[in-house]
Amino acid sequence: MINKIVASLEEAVADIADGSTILIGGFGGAGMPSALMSALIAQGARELTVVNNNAGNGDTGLAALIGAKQVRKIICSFPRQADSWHFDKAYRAGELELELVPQGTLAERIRAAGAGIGAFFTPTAYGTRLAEGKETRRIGDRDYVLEHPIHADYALIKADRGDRWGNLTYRMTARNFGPIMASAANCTIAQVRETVELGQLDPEAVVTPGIFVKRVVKTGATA
Amino acid sequence: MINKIVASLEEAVADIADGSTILIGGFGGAGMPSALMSALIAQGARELTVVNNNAGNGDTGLAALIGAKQVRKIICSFPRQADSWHFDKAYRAGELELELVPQGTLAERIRAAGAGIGAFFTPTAYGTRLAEGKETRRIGDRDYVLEHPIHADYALIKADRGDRWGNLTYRMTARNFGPIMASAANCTIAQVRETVELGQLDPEAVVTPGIFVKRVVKTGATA
Amino acid sequence: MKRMDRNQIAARVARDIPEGAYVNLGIGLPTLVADHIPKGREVLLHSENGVLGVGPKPAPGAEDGDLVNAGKEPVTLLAGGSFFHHADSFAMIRGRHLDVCVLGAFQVAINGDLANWHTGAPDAIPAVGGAMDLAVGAKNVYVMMEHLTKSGESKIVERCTYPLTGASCVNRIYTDLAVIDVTPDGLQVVDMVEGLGFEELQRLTGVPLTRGKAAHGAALA
Amino acid sequence: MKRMDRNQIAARVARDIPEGAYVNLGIGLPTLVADHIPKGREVLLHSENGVLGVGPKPAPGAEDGDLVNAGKEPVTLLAGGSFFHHADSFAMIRGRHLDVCVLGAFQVAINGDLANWHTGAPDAIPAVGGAMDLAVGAKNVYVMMEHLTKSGESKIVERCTYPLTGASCVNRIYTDLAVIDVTPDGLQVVDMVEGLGFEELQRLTGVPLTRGKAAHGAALA
Repeated sequence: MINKIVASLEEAVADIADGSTILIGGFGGAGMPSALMSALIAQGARELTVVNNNAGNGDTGLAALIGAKQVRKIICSFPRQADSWHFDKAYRAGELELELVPQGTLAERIRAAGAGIGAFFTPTAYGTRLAEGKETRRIGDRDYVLEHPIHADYALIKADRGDRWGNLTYRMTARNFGPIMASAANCTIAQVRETVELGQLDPEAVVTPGIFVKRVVKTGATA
Repeated sequence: MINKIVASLEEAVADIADGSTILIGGFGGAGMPSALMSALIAQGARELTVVNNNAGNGDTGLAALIGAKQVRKIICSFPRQADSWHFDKAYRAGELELELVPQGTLAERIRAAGAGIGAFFTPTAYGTRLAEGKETRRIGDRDYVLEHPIHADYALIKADRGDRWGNLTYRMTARNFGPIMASAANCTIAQVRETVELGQLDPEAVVTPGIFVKRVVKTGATA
Repeated sequence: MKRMDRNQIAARVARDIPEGAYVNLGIGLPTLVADHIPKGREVLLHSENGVLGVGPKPAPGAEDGDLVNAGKEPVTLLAGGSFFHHADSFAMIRGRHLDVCVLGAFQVAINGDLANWHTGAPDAIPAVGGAMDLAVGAKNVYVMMEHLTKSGESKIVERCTYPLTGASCVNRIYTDLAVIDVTPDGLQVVDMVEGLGFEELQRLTGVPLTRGKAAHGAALA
Repeated sequence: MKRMDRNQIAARVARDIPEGAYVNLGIGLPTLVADHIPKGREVLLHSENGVLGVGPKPAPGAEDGDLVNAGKEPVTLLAGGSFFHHADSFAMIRGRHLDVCVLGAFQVAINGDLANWHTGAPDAIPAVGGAMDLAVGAKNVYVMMEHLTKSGESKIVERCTYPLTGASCVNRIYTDLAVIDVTPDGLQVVDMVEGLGFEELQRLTGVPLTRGKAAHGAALA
C-alpha cells in the first residue's frame, strides 16, 4: 500500500543534505511551511540554496533559517521588507548571495522545471537591469528575454488537506507557490493541516495531484 | 452589473468572422462544445482555422463543421480515427490544410499564448520529422525544439457550470483543453450545462476564472 | 491651485476604471483606488498572489492570515472570486488579461519608460516583486504618483535616471496636479487641478507637454 | 518454442511495474497491461487526457462519455484519483514525473530510437497524439510489440526505416519472444520464452544481442 504520510516532521526532512537547493512555499506568511522550517533548522543542513518569493519575515520560518546561518544563496523577488532583518543583516555582511528575479518570472521558471520546458521567452524585465547579460529576441511585436527553469532537490510546502497518495488541497491565498514548487523538486514534502482518507478529496478540486508529492506530514491547524 | 451569460447560442457566435482562428475544446467527444458547433454551422463563417486535439468524429461537432466546408486549416495532434471520415475526405481532396502537432506541444503552445510566453523549448519531437525546419538547442543534457504560441480569435469550449462573471467548472475528463483554450483566445465562449448564482462555485474549485471568459451560454445536460 | 491629496488622486483614477474591468492595484498608494470605485460598479480586483475578486478589508478580528493581498494585508473575497497558483496568476498578468494595473513610480519618462523598483543607491537592497510583470503585461498601465519630488523636481522626465521597471509601458500618469497621457506624439494633458494653468504645469514638469483631447480611460477589449 | 500471446506479454510487463509507480499505458496493446497488475499492488495509471488514478472499465450501462482514457474508451476513477487540464497533464509527462510508459511500436533501433506513429506511406494520414511527448518524457519507456512483422522481419532493427517518434528513448522491449534491455552497451536479453535458445533469438532478431544480467524493472526515483 502506498503511504506517503510520514509520522514526524523530523523524519520528513531527515535526508536533506548540505548544499541542497530547496523551494520553500509561501508568500510572506501565507503558505509558509513553518513547521517544516523549524524541523529543517533542528536538522541542521547548511550551505542551502533556497527559493521563495521573499527572504523571510520576522523571526520564524525562512527568516529563522537564515538567522541560523544555514542559507548560502537565496533566489527571490522581494527580499526587502519591514521585517526582513535576518536577511538584511546576512546580506549586508556578505554571508548570503542574492539572485533577484521578477515574481512572475520566478513562478514561470519553477513551473518550467516541473513541466520539462528547457527555457522560455518572457517579455518581463526586457530592457531592465534584471535582463542584463541575458539572451533577448523580438517575436512578433514584443521583445523577450530567455529564462531557464529552476529545478530543486526538495520543495517544502504548506497545504491544507492531504491523503496517503499525496493529493493536496490548499487554503485561499496560501496556495500561491505550492502547486508549482511541488512539481519542480525531486522530493516534495508537504505539511498539511489535516490528513484524510483516500477519496475524501473531490477529484475535481485536487490542486496538486499526488504524483508531485513524496511525503505528507500532518501538523494540525496551528503551524 | 457584469453579465456574461448570453441568451442563445446564435447570439453567442454571431460575430465570428470568416477567416477566424478558433480553438475548439474537447478530446474526441468529451468536452466537445457540440451545441456551439451547431450554432457555428448555422451561422456559416468560412475559411476558418480550427485547433482541436482531433479532426472530428462521426457526423457531429467539429466533423460536421468540416463537412459543411467551413474549415480551411486544422491544427491538431490526432486527425486519423476510425470515424474521422469528414476530415479524411476533405484532406484527401486537398480542401483542408493540416498542421500536425504533438499533443503535449499543442497544449503547451496554447498555454503559452494565454500566459504571454513568446516561445519555449520543448524536448518533444526532437530528432523527428515534426521538428524539421525548427530551431533546436541543447540545454543541459537534453535536446530541445523551439515552439511558438497558438493565439486565437475565439475559443469555443464546453464546461459544466458557469456564473455571470464567467467562472467555470468542468466535468471529469471533459476538462481537457478547456481551461488553456479559454486563456488563449480574444473571445472565449463557453457552453455550460448549468448556470449558477455568483458565489455558488467554490472559489477553491473554480477551474477557469472568469477573466478568461467573455460569454457563457446554457445548453442543459443534453448538448 | 488645489493639489489633490492621495485620496483625491485615487478617486480620479477610480473614475477611469469601467465596469467589468480586471484591475491590479500595486502595493502602497494604488491600493487606495479600491476605496473609491463607485458603489454598484463591478470591478474585479486581481492580486498577484493568486486571487481574483478581492473584496474590502475584513472587519477587525476577522482577518485570516491565509487571505491576503500582494501587500500582505488581510483582505476578503467577493462572491464570485477565485483562487489560483502563482504561475496561473502571472499568466493572467503576462498574457495581457488585465485591463488595468495601477502602479506607483519614482519616475516616468516621456516615452513611457517606468522606474519604480530601485533607487539605484549602491547600498540599497533591491526588491522587484511583480512590478516588472505588471508593467509589461497589463493592457493599460496607469501610474499614480506625486508630480514632484520632495525637493521639487519633476518625476516626469526626459529619461529615467533610476533603473527601469519596464520600457515604454506607461499609458497614463495620475499626479496631484494633472492627468497626462503617454502617446506616440508625446505627453498629452488630459486634465489639471483647479487653479493650475497649462503654462504653470509645463514649467513645473520640465519636459514638453501638449494639451490633449480629454480621453476616456480604459476601454474593455 | 512457446510464443506469448498479447495477454502474456501484458502480464510480463505488469510484473516489472512496482507498487507506487505512475504509469501511462499507450492506446492499443499496452492498455492490456492494466488487467494484469497483481491484485493489491497499487499502481497509478495516468491518461494524457487529464486523469490520474484510472480505474477498471465501467460496468455495462455505467459508461460516462465525460470519463474516458486516451483511447477514448470509457473508464472509471479510483478513490484518490484526480482530474486536470491538458497542459498540466503533459507537464507530468514532459517533466519526467511518470515512472513508466508502455508504448506500442513499428520498430525499435539498437540505440533506442522508436518509430510508432507513422508508416511513412505517402498517402497515409499522419496522427501522432501524445506518443512523442511520452517517448521523451517518461523515466522508463517500455515498448510492447510482436517481435516480427507479419512477413517475418525483425521489428528490432539497426536503424529505423519508419519516421521516428523519439530518438534514443526506449529502455526496454517486451515481445512475444523475449524481454530485451536497450543499454549503452547494446541490446541485452533479459529473458526469453520457454523453448527459445539465445542463438535462435539472435537469428530471428538480426541485430546483435548479448545475454544480459536479469534486470529488475522500473525503480522508483
